[in-house]
Amino acid sequence: MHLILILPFVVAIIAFFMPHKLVKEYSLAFSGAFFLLSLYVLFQYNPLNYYNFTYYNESFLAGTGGSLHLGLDSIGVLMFVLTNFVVFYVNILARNKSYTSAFYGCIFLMQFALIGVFSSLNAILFYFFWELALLPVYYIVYQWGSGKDLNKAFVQFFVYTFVGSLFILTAFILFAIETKTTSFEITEMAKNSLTGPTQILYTLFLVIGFGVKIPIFPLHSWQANTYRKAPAEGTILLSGIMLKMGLFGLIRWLVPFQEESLPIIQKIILALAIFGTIYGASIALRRNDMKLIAAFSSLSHVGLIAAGIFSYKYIGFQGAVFQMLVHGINIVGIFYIIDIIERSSGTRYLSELGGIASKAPIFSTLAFIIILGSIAVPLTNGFPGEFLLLMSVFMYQPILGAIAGITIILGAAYMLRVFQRAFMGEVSDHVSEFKPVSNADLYALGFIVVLVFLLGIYPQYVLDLTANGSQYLTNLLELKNN
Amino acid sequence: MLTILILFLTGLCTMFASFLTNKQLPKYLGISGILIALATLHLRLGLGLDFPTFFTMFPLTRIVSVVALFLLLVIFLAHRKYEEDYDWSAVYSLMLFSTCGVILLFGQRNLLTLFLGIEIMSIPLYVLAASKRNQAISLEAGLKYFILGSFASAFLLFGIALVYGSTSSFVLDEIMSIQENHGGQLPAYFHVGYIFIIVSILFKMAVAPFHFWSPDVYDGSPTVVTSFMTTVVKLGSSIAMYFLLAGFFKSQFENYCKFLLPIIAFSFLLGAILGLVQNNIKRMLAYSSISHIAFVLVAIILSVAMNDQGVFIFYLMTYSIASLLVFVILDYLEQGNSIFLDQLNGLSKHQPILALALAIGILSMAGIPFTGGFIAKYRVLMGIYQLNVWIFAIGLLSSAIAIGYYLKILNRIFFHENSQENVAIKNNLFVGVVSILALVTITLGIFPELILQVIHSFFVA
Amino acid sequence: MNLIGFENYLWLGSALFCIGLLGVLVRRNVIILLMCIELMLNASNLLLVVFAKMFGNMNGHIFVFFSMLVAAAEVSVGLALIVLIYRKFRTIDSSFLDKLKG
Amino acid sequence: MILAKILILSPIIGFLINLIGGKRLGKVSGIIGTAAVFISFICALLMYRKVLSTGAYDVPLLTWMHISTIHIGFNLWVDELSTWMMLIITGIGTLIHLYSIGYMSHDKGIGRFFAYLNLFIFSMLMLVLGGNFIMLFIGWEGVGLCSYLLIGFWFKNVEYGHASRKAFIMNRIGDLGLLLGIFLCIQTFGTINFNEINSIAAEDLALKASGQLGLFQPYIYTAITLCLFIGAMGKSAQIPLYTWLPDAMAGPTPVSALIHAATMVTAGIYLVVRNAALFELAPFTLDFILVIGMATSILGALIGLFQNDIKKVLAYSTVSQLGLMFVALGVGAYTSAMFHLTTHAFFKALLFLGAGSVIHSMSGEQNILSMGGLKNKIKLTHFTFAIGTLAIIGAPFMSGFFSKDEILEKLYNHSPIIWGFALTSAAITIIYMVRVYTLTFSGNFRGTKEQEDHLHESPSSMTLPLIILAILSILGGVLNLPNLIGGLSSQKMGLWLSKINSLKAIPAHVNHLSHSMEIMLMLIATALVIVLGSFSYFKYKKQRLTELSEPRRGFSLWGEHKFYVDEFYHNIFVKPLESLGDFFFYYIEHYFIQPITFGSSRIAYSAGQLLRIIQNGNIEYYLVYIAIGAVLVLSLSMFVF
Repeated sequence: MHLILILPFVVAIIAFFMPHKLVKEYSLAFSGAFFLLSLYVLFQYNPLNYYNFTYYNESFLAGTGGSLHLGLDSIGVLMFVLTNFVVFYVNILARNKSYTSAFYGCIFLMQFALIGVFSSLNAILFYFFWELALLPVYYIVYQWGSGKDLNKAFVQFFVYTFVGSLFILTAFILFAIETKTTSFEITEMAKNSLTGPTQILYTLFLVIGFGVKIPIFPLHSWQANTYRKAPAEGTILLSGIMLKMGLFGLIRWLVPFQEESLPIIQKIILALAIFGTIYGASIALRRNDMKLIAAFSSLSHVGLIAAGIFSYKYIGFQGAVFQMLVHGINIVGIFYIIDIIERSSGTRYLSELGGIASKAPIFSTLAFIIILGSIAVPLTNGFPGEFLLLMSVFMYQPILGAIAGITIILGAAYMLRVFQRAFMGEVSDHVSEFKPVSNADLYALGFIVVLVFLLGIYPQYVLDLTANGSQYLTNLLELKNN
Repeated sequence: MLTILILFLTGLCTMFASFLTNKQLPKYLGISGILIALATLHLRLGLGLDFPTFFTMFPLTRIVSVVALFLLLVIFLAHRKYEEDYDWSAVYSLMLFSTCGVILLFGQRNLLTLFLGIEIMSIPLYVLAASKRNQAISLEAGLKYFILGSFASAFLLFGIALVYGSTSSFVLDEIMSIQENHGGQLPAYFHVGYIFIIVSILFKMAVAPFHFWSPDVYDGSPTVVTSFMTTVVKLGSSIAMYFLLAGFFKSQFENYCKFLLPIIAFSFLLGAILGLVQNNIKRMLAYSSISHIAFVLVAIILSVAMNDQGVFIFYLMTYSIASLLVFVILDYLEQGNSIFLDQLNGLSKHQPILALALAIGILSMAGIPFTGGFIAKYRVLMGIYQLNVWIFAIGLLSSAIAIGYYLKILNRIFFHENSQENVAIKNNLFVGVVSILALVTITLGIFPELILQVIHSFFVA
Repeated sequence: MNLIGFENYLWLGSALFCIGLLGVLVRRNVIILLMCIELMLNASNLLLVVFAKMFGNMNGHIFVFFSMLVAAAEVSVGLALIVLIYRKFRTIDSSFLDKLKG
Repeated sequence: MILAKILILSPIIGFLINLIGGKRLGKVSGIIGTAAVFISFICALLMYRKVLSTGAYDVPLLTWMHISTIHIGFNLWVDELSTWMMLIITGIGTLIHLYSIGYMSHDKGIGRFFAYLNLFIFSMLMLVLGGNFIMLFIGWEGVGLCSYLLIGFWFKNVEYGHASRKAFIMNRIGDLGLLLGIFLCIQTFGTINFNEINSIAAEDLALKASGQLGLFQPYIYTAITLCLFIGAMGKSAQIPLYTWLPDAMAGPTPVSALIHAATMVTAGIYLVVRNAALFELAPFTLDFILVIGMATSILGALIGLFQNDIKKVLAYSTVSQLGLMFVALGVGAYTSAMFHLTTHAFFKALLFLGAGSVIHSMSGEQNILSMGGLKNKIKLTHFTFAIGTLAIIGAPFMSGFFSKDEILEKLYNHSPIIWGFALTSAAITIIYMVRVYTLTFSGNFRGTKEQEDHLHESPSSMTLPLIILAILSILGGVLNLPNLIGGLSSQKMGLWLSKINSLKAIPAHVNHLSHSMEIMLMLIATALVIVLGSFSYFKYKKQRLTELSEPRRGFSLWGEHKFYVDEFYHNIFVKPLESLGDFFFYYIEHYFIQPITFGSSRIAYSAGQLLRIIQNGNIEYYLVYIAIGAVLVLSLSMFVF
């Protein structure tokens, strides 16, 4: 495992010092290789034993309770694959632009950190990678970002996420001290758990800390500003995989340590998350900037995922993990589409778009299918996850389930609006000189489309994979509840 | 003691070397002196010059003096050339003298040593602060530092007198034993005495509300001097504080926390908030050093509480290295005697290595993981949580606010358009030293134990 | 000397210290400031000597030598600074030294 | 087994070929599409024979997912009901595909068109063949998607785009209801397989019949069935979710015929019949359905009375006919509803295709005011359209006559008042259908000159389906003749359908109507047809364009504006929602979310500015501060010690 972890780091270091001409192909090749490697790892994964590919070395971060303790559980391995997938796509997308080698270096550094996040079995190590993952994306977003008062948004994003991570750190410290746990190994931590007010604090801190990244409803202020200003690659990285860090964090570091599931907190968070779903969706109804719509749509999607996690049900976890994967794939697709449109028509504002379908039929078809995926039409990958999530919320509390269900209506509304405004209708003058979409882009989108159908028609493969993870969590909760 | 002696002699030599024609000679003399001193530390040469009731080479002493000498060495190596009439030889020798005082503090066993150490440390600093004779602000800084400093040392002396008056001894251990055996019948002015002593040391550490001199002095004095102040001098005063708390006042420890904690909280917030509004980076860092020194103070308390010097030594080490890194680079970039935010604009464009090193230094100060600063801060916070939750919260808050201004700097470095003419790096030695410092910072962040182990194995065990 | 009793010496010393302190706080002329600080130092010295006599050990006396030494050094440095300041600003009124602030 | 697979796969293959082939295929795509559906039709026939001989059977395809206990698989459940629906879908589907070859021949996107049609057939088959709710839901959303695609087929037109989006979103509302119903089923029964659910329900029915209290509380069934019915409302265009259907006429006419008349909109009926046992357990829901259905039926008919767009009229008549079917379901006359569904599929498809043919020959004109006197120009179309009209108004011995009559009978059996209402809607239907017919075909031509010159009969590929459908609309009644004509065994379809699990459970309604009474009812209906038919025929025969197009007043004006329901919805639901979004974006985001970050930073900053004053650079102040600090610390310590 440590080799898998260290590989991107090495690549990153090399990429930093590469001439700008070569670096593009170099990084594309390597990210592709990593993607294949990750698939290989996925197939090597053995669901029978919980953590695979474990590695332990205590000299790392010694003296802080930290250690280099790596390992992938079934949820982690999925996220690991997703990471490589997203990075691969970022590289594909970056082909069309001229970036310095620092950019690619950052991307691989980020990949390194993300893999660390998803594979670290030690709280401090997790925090370490968590912060490390943020730095490159700050750099990418604001080095190559655009738009006015970029710096303001940068400061907001940085400070906000940093404060969020401080909350996480606090939670860990609190846990360690209150439970007299000497080590931060997850295996040790899972043994003993908090009770009473301290647990409420722990939960709140983690929810705030991860909630900033997810983002759960009131904590999302950075999201729209950042997405709007970031380059497409940055946005893809943020929405495709960084959001998943937060959700993954909840699953990995919050759920197992719950002594008794907290009714009040749980209800509040669920309510917030679901409100966020509706909130994001209803905002997305009328916006003009495609990126903004995508941002708020992902706010609403992840809200639903968070709600699913906090319903503390097997199906909830299953759905959440599945949806994390799927949302990762689809949102990449959507931002990819937005970027193509922006590149070939020079705008991403719906008011200036229209009639792309008659200019680029194949592209439009692919785009439409990906949009279908994101509005959870059956037989596309969006459906199983949302089905499970909604069901689990519904089982937890029918009214909330019904309210959450509204999102499938609103989702359809705004997504189809986007499609109609951008692709249908008369050809607008921005679109009239629509540059033809390159084959490579079409293939890239095509692959996503294949995934959309594959996961939609046969989700069971993934669900089987994550079954033991979710089962483990459920058992833990039941075990602790009685 | 031998180390001090060597440094003193080196100081003399460098001072007289200024009469010679060779301009570089004093520097080399100074460097070689420091190296010899390190060598004596390495070879454990004592020559029986240790006086148990005055000065002893504790392991702690050895470690911190190695660190201090290393820092001094870096300062000597990496400073920028100032204009012609700047008397470097004097500066070198004064720094060496002041370092003698610092090392004297490292090994103190006795209030006399404390007093002498403080004074030997400070008096050269007054001169150093004013060493840019033709610059108004430099002189002003010198005078301010002088008056306030001597005011503080008057307090120190008075305090010592009172303590002596109540215990009839200057030796820390004796005073401690007296206090423990019959603390009851000690006269009231004993307490007044040691409050005065503490206050004066707090002044030297520049803990709020005794910090007022530090922003002005840091700002006014030449950057090379500032870098010396924030690193070596801070080490000295903090260690003095540690000895006071650990040795002198051990038995009354809890009571001390009671009135030290408010002070700490105050400096946390003040340092963070006031730093936020600065445009002058030296000032900003002065304020940041206030909140950092508050962290150090907490670390000291913790170390005393849990008999483990590791925490605060580590903090001091990481902080002083990081700030030295930053100041050395600022010294290189500054124009005139002070450096403002917009002078950093677009640094990453034309001097990537420097920018990266500076960023690492800043990040370490901010306490971002993979830099030493994180580990240090994290350990301290972990401790404070057990000590007092509110201080813990305030500490977190302060570091959250402080991010704001560290970020300003990073922001300038990376995301602003280059506004000034590019200063190409001529000095390879400089770059080398800077990158070494950066590497050290990162190593501290990833393998925290490593460096201390190395020092320990070379100079102590 | 014993006729007078140590307490009185203590009071004297403290009084001197306080006078010096007040002087420092109220005056603006830098030289006066310096003198007041000297006064504070000497008050402490006096106390030290008194205590030394009281306990009958030499530590206090030795300390006083050292502190006088230090005080002398300080004064010399201080006066040098003041001279420089005067050359630059043509005044030694401390309230004019407020370039550095904020 | 294999038959079912072919049946499902052949449309999807056709879809793929047409999608990938796209423009390259040109006309050929039409052939391919038709062939694909025709193959399915053959399979359907064969499966019908199989079912006839061996009874219902299950075709598992693959596992979709299994959540801890619940196993959800793609499995097709082939029984009497599904074969029946299959036959209708594929049969009429084939005809309409055939028709479309001619109709769409001038369109560039013909390949796309047939691709969508095939996809629709596929989804519809999924819907009716699905052995569990998920399969049904997949088909359910699939057909919704296809109708979205086909309504917005001419995507250049923004209006059409709006119509299609409206259709999809309204369906989505229904789908949400269905989804919640599914969740409830899982929660209650722990399964979503129709057979298991039906058997549980049957058991419960038996228990309740025998006076014991059943397995589950009634309110559970009510909740489930209400949720399911909301789904049905969405698909089958019942109040309040009916407004999308008339707008859906934006799509090409064959689409209207296939999706919005014959097949998709009847999915709601299918859903109810499929779970009849559940509905039987929830009397409240049945009454609810009855009311809704009746209201829809009358409202649709009323609006239809005042429309001038030929397709709009047909659309509203569809709405009202569906309402009628739901009324039948409401009184538990499931087979009658299915019967009317079937005949309605025949004649409504016929009418739409006829209308299409008219529009085709009128080169795109849809307003009946500018038609007239076409009976001599396009004879065949006129003839078939007339048959369709007769069938829908229920002229004696047409298919519509029998099916409608059976329903009316059952209603009368239930309560005469309801019968009265139903009769009213039937009466209005007669009036406006005859009106349409008359205005279109008789009288003299009111269109422009070039339209008149351009008039021509449609190609044979279009007329052939018309003829076939016409025959079906005439003879459709044979499927399920009332007892008093064909004797007991004559209700073939009723007997056939009553074999399915959901209906098996339900005790047969005893028919206490005497034969004379039945004859009475038939006569009344017939009389109604003759009187009102001739009335509206002669009313509209002689009218000139001027008096037709004079502005309406009062009630009829309301009718022309569809009673302003669309505007109502827009102001009550759409606008508030959108403005809510704006409110969130411009206010909550701006004044609540952003301040969380920027506001706090501003606070810190201003605090800094404040504290800055202290550091005024003046030594004596500093000295004072330090002295004060020392004193503070001293006093603090005095407290301590």
